[in-house]
Amino acid sequence: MVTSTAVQLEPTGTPREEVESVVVRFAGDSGDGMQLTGNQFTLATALAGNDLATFPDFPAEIRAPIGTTFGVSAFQINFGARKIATAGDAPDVLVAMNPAALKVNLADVKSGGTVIIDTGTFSARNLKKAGFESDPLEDDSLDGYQVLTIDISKLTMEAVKAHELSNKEALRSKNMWTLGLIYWLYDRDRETTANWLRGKFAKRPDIADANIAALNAGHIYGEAAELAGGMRGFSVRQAEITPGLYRAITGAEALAWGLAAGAKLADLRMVLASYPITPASNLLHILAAMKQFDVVTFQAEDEIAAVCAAIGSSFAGSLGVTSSSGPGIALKGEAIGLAVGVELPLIIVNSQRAGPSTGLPTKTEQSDLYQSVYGRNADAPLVVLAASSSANCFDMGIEAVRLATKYMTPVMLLSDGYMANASEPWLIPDFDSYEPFPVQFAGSDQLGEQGYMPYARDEKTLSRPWATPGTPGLEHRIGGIEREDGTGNISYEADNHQRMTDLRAAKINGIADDIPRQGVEQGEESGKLAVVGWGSTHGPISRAVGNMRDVGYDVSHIHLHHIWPLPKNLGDLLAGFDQVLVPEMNNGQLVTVLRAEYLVPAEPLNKVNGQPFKITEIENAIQRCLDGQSGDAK
Amino acid sequence: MVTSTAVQLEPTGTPREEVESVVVRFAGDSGDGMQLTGNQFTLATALAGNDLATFPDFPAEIRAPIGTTFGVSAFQINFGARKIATAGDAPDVLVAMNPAALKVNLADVKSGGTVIIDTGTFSARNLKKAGFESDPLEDDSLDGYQVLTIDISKLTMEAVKAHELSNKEALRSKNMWTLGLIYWLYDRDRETTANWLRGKFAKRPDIADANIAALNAGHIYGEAAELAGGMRGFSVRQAEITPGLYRAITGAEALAWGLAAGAKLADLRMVLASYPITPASNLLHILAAMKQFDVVTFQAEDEIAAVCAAIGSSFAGSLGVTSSSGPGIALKGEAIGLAVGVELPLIIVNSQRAGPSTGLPTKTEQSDLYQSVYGRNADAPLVVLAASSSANCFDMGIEAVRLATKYMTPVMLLSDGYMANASEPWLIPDFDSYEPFPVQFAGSDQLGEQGYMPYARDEKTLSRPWATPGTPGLEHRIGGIEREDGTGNISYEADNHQRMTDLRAAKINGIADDIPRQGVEQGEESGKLAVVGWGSTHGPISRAVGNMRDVGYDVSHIHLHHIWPLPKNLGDLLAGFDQVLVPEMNNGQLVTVLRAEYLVPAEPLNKVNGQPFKITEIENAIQRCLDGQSGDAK
Amino acid sequence: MNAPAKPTALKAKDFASDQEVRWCPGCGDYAILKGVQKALADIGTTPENVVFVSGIGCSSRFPYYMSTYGFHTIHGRAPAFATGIKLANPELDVWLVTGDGDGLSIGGNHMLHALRRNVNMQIMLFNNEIYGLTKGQYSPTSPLGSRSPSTPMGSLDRPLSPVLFALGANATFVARAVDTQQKHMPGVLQRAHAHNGASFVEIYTNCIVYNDGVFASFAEKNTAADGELLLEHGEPMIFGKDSDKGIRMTPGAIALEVVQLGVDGITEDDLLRHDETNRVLAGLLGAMRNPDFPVAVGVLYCEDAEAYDAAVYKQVEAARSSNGAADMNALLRGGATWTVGG
Amino acid sequence: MNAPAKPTALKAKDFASDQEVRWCPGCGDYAILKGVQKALADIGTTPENVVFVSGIGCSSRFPYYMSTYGFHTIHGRAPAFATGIKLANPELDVWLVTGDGDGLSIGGNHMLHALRRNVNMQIMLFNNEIYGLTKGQYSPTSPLGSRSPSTPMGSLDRPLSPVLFALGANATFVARAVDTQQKHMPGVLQRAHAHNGASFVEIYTNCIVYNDGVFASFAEKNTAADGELLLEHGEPMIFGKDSDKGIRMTPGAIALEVVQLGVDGITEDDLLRHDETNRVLAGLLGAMRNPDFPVAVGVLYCEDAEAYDAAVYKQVEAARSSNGAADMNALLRGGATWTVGG
Ligand SMILES: Cc1ncc(C[n+]2csc(CCOP(=O)(O)OP(=O)(O)O)c2C)c(N)n1
Ligand SMILES: Cc1ncc(C[n+]2csc(CCOP(=O)(O)OP(=O)(O)O)c2C)c(N)n1
Ligand code: SF4
Ligand code: SF4
Ligand SMILES: [Mg+2]
Ligand SMILES: [Mg+2]
Repeated sequence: MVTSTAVQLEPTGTPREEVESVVVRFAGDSGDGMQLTGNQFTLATALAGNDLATFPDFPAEIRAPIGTTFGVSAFQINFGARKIATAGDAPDVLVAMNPAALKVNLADVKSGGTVIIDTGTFSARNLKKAGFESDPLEDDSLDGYQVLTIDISKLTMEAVKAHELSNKEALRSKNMWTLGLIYWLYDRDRETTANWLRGKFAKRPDIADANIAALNAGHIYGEAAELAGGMRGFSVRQAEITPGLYRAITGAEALAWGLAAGAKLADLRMVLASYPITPASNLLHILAAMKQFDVVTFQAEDEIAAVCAAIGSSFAGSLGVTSSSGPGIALKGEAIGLAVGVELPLIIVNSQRAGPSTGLPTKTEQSDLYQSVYGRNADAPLVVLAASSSANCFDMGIEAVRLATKYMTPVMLLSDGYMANASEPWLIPDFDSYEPFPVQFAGSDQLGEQGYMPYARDEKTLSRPWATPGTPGLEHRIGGIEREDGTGNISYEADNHQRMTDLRAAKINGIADDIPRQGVEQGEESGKLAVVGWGSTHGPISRAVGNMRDVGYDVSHIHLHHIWPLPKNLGDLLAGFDQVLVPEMNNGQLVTVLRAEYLVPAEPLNKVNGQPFKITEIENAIQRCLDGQSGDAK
Repeated sequence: MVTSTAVQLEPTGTPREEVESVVVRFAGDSGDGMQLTGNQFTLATALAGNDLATFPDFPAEIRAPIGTTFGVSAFQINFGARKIATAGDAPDVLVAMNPAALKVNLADVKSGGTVIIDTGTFSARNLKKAGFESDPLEDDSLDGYQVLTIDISKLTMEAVKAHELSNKEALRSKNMWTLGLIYWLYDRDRETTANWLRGKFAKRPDIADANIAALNAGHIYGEAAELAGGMRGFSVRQAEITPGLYRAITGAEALAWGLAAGAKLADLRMVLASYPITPASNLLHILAAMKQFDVVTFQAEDEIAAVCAAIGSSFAGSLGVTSSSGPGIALKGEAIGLAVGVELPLIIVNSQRAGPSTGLPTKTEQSDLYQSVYGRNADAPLVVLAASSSANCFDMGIEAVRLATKYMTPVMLLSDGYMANASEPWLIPDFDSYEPFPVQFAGSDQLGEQGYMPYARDEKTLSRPWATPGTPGLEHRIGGIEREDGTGNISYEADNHQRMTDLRAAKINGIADDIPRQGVEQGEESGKLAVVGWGSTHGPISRAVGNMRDVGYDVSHIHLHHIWPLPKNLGDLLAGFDQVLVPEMNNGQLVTVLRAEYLVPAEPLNKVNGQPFKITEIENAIQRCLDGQSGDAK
Repeated sequence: MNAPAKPTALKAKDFASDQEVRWCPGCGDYAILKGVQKALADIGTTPENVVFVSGIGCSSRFPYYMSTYGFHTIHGRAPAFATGIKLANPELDVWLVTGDGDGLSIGGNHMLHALRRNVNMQIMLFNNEIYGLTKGQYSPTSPLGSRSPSTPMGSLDRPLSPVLFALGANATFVARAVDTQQKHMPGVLQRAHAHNGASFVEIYTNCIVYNDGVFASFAEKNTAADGELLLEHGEPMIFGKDSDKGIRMTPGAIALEVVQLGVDGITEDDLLRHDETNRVLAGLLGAMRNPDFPVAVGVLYCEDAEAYDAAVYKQVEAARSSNGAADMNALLRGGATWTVGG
Repeated sequence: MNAPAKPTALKAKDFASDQEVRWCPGCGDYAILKGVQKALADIGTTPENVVFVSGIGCSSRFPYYMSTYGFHTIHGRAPAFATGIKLANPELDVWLVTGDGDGLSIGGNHMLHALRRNVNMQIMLFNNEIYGLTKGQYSPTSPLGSRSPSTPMGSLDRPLSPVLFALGANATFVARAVDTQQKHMPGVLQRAHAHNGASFVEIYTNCIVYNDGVFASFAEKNTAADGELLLEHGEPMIFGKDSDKGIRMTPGAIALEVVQLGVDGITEDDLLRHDETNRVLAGLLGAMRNPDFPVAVGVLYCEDAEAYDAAVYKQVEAARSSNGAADMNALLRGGATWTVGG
């Protein structure tokens, strides 16, 4: 049973066709408010007790001319009575608020799917802007779909007439009218959205009321259409979901909170130094508004300054964090090498995007694994972690802080554009249940006979002590030239360099003893095929493996959160499978690491088009593997 | 028979002990002129017909206080009647011009080796500066060596007395006195050095004469000592050396000339944009003095500006080259990604040094292979080449230009601090024998129906055309956002990104068809053990494999000049060996690439102490492998 | 599509490419695009000799909209790419487009060095006092206290003045223009083009989405006359709707002040006359801000100096003539050599 | 070795570490090291609260020679590290050591932004007009025509003046000192320390190996009196062995000139009095060069402004007091939530 913090659900009335899961995509002009609409539908759907996953797809342009294909903004949601792993391969329902939205999105719709069109926008001018040569409503473009043509623009204007808004303002409620219709279609409650509108437009109650009127009008339209026999509503059973308090959360939020939570568990002030870049900027924005958590944020002049400031902060006893995306991370390489050398905690968050170079900044990719594991001059090992979903960013944020502070090491934490922006339901944890790991700074009592030894190591962790400026007696100097074992003074001595290189490597390798044993997400611990994933491919892999197992295939899903060092048992685990398939949104990177480390004949499944994997793409690859062909279609 | 361009060799007189090869190390204070001495001895040795290899070892400090251990400068030469592959593991003869030089170098001397000491510098003050607690001439420090104590300082002063120099100036000839002695010891001709002194001090003939007097005095001292029975001279037979005209060449020189030669073969102006950094600066210095070869050099404000200026130069139709060392290369990663994306020729020279971070700038290492192959954001494949010796830098420079221009791609060319500074004899090639590969710029005739297509590819090479600004009709725009196949216009289209990613990868992979088949340097094409090397480990590996083969071990030497893409037949070649051992001056990098690419159980042999491999270290590893243990001692 | 045969006199629109312009409707950059196209037509150049180079930002999309050669590079580094282009071919006419973030935040160092080196090109810094492309974070030119996504409580860092920065960087040409002043801008750009060396032009531009109206106090029709001072070399500094206000040196101080003509007996003769060649005066003028002063636009500073790229090629020529024809075989054989016989 | 218990009043030598100083014998940096140690003793601080931060270069080895905390970072980035240190703990007393290459070539941008942000620290730029550590290449402060390994035919880029750069960067404190002036330097450093914000001090230092004697015209015993102008706020600008020369504004121009006291009736009253608060005057003084002018040393400019790090912590405090105690569980539960029942 689901209850909202705010409202109780209305009981549903009419009998509806029951479906297991549905994929809906809202698409319109950037100005049409599709993201808002999607977010409201998400919340209502969560409240209705379904499991769900979403995928917002923003245009690359800030504000493209109205009506153009490159100004189309879309939001896709997959919800259902079962566990939902991805935002769905192909929409069952497409809402197209204008011709450009139809143009861009139609091809993705499931064959036989429903297309709801606001005909009010299908003027000759708009058709031309969208690049249609003839009117799709009149030619055969829509053959094979169930098409619902509604003049939503006009109906909205009528619905809000009473509120005496300007034409422009009135038309802005179109999205709420549409939402009302979709609420009816899937039997969702409107009250939360109505409340949200009242809050959002607290200073303009006329606008709030108009939007609510539009919402209701859309809903009534659905009811009436059903009565008239033109449409049928659906119902989606509640999913079996772990009981508890939930919220929707994006990866950027979860990461911000996870890092702040980690800093609190470590009993440290956190300094985030960053430089804006898509899709990483949100982390900076969110943390900039969390100063009361002893979080200091710094918009540096560039990415190099950002990482250097973060390292400086760590030197001075705070938790230094920096965040960026691929090209910005590339700029940080030299400084990260210094952090490896001086052995200070540092967290580098990489919200990956499509590359190389500027690439496709608003599109997702997971192609910075090479850069993370290998992308620095000289032997400069560090820890690499990868979050597997929006919500998982919270726990990975904490894990990054734990490892960085316990092992005095940089930690590269990988997210991506998809999970940074997509929200998913999150069972809110009790922060008090997390085990604190407070940092013990070196104190004046650690002053040995020969003075303070900044590179005297803990025998077990091989970690060095952390003495912060301001502590009497522990004055010391560190730097990028090779440091003498123990004292940290400059040493050009050959054996010392070998020893320190070995120690740095051993320290990082030793972390393999301090991370969870690699488990199997689904399936047996050995067998015919292991599908090994990392990052935000978790969703499609887990669903694809689940589906294939349901139809009897011998396939397991292994998902890595610790990329470097790898879990200790991973080699043995992989050796237990005849085949290993590694789907990645890159040209084959983790697969290289696994092959090199374990000499397993792992095969890549690569997708580099800026889009997340479809479940069927992975299912097909699994089938190919088990049918004796190579997994990679290419 | 050997003839100098300048002088004929004097016939040798006295019968001498014949030796096959010798290692001599000159060591003294930075101000003692040891590098000059070494270079002169090298030249005289080359003229005497021996094969040779050298290793200059500079102090890290610019000008350390006189007499300190960290101010010691050394020069080692290995010469012989057989092929010489390295500067030698341990000196047979150490010349120590002061206590600090003895302190730093003694431990390296072969047991039973000869130590020649200038006792004139062994004052209490200098002993203390060098960190001796007691006088090594009086305690047992020198037990087990053949020690020749000579007051070289005093003898030099006497020898040059006639020339009425100041004390300071007079003492400066000490190194020539010493060189004279060593010339006598190994029966080398003095005339070339005498001529060189006359040229160098053309404006101060008194100094030239004094130095020549010192040189002769040292020589006479040797003769006299022999007569007195205290010393015996050696002779080293001429080696079997390919006939022709030779010179000594450092890697920095060979690289500068090779790049300029490549540009000439490509019929291009070359623009080198660089920022000083040890040990890469010499390349800038040498090319800065080659303006008459249509070489423009630019000392940029930093490494990022340097690589960007180089890319800009290539855009404008020149050959853009940038050069640096590890930390500076790290800074170039983002821009290199752009060059990969826009597909312009670019050569990035990396003179590797010990790291991470600032590391040991004056010490050698080959730890930037990861950075070269994998060190950028996203999937950004490029060509990686590695020179194997000082002289080989010339040919690799040309090869880099050939591939960069033919395939419109960045090429990373790896050198290292060792080969950049060390000189070796070079059989001077006839430049006219090199096949030109002139670049064909796109002309206005390439203007198709839809205008100029900057990303229309050559079917065979997959390379795009190169149109330079200034050409009427071919105006076009390129940039870091994903480019539409063909037009190069910005494209956010999913399929286009996949296609372009695949094309970029295919273009680079295809280069494997255009590089030499991987051969075997020594040994069979299959067998028990292949020792696979790259870079400046060529010398020690080839000698070690040669030695082990001489005593009957089944071992082959494979040396890679093309690191990425790898030669097409390499996988098959490696598969023919039971074991593969990969010695590297890093913590195991090429070995990772080979394991990942070919799933061969290659084993690392790592050395990360800033020093080149000793032959015995590799011999021992070969022995361990063939005795069934792992190659890596650790 | 670029037609290979060019008519003799090109119009502004001939400098437009076939790519759809994708700035937000109402963005000030549209007006600059027009102004630049007009300036190129006025200069009478041909597209094939012109290269537009830019970094990353809304403004940096500029090259795609020009029918010339263009290179949209990476964030902040355009001056370095442009320098490389000039080193490869000093004959090319290089125009650089950058933003306040691109050119002064991440790219401040390259800007500094391109200016001091005096590489012969035109640098247009589109200053909208905000990061447009990344959705509205404050920039190094945003005033203290700016609220933005990254500074929800207001920014705390003192802003830079682009023209004062350029003067401190030893720039040889420093000017200012305003997006809305379509008449004025092409002239300033022509002057920049005529200058031998790095010409720095700050162009105020309105980001309608994230920073609308920041320049309203001088960049709009009804505010320009009182809010701006149009500089002309040798002319007295007069401004105002009724041309009744002027600028003079504060007597006895090293500072400027606004005076009312006709009041207290002040006449045109008391006013400063603009002297483009005085760097200190340029600094005084560049520092003037509304509301106390008018904002100075036009050419603030212009100094004759040799351009870097020209000097580089002089050395190449000198090396050629003193070292003779470059002979690779001779190079390889220079210095000490020896022959090993057969 | 650092003794944990400190005597109350530390001497200059107490600020020396146990590491052997490894600059070339005769390098000007030795004198600066002494001057800084003296300044710290004069200030009366304790080593544990002091952090020396540097980049890479001969000069940047400085932190190793101090008994304080120290961080020898990477080339050009010291201002960013120092900013991070102050953001983590604004109580620390941060001193930055950089060179003309470190601070103005690769590091120019970080310098620019540290200065404009006004981060509270002392920045000492050791200007030897050369790259020492990498063996003698020219730097951004080397004069035009400098012959160096990378410019065998002479350098072609116009040099930067560090103080003019700093003024253009909107710095709040700009000063100059000279390695050889051991009496003068500690006072300037004390002023820099007392200033609230980023204090920029250019220190001329002689690289005896690669650039010996470049400052001989004013930095030596017999040239200092005529070659230098010692600035004192409020005092008339007099210099010369016989204190008979002065600086005044050129009548009718915005420029300085050297005058002879007593000649043409010129008296002290005609001379300029130094006004540290006038940025334009500082620019005029900073631009003075031998032989036409004396080189100005001392505090050129000093302006009161809030330090960045202090302002940051004011916002943190304000956020704390307006948002109440930070409660992680409350944060996680803020906004829309829903409950799934068992
Ligand atoms: C290395 C790197 N860092 C950050 C970014 C993200 N980024 C793109 S443009 C921009 C700032 C744009 O501001 P501005 O230069 O003022 O241009 P505007 O958009 O305002 O015209 C930033 C931070 C990037 N593309 N690359
Ligand atoms: C990233 C990087 N680039 C280049 C270098 C090489 N480098 C070290 S110091 C230096 C310049 C030193 O000049 P300056 O800052 O003037 O200091 P000085 O030695 O003269 O005191 C250079 C180019 C480096 N260490 N790191
Ligand atoms: S975001 Fe601002 S600067 Fe960018 S295009 Fe839109 S209006 Fe112009
Ligand atoms: S090279 Fe110059 S700056 Fe460096 S230590 Fe020596 S004298 Fe000083
Ligand atoms: Mg901007
Ligand atoms: Mg210097």
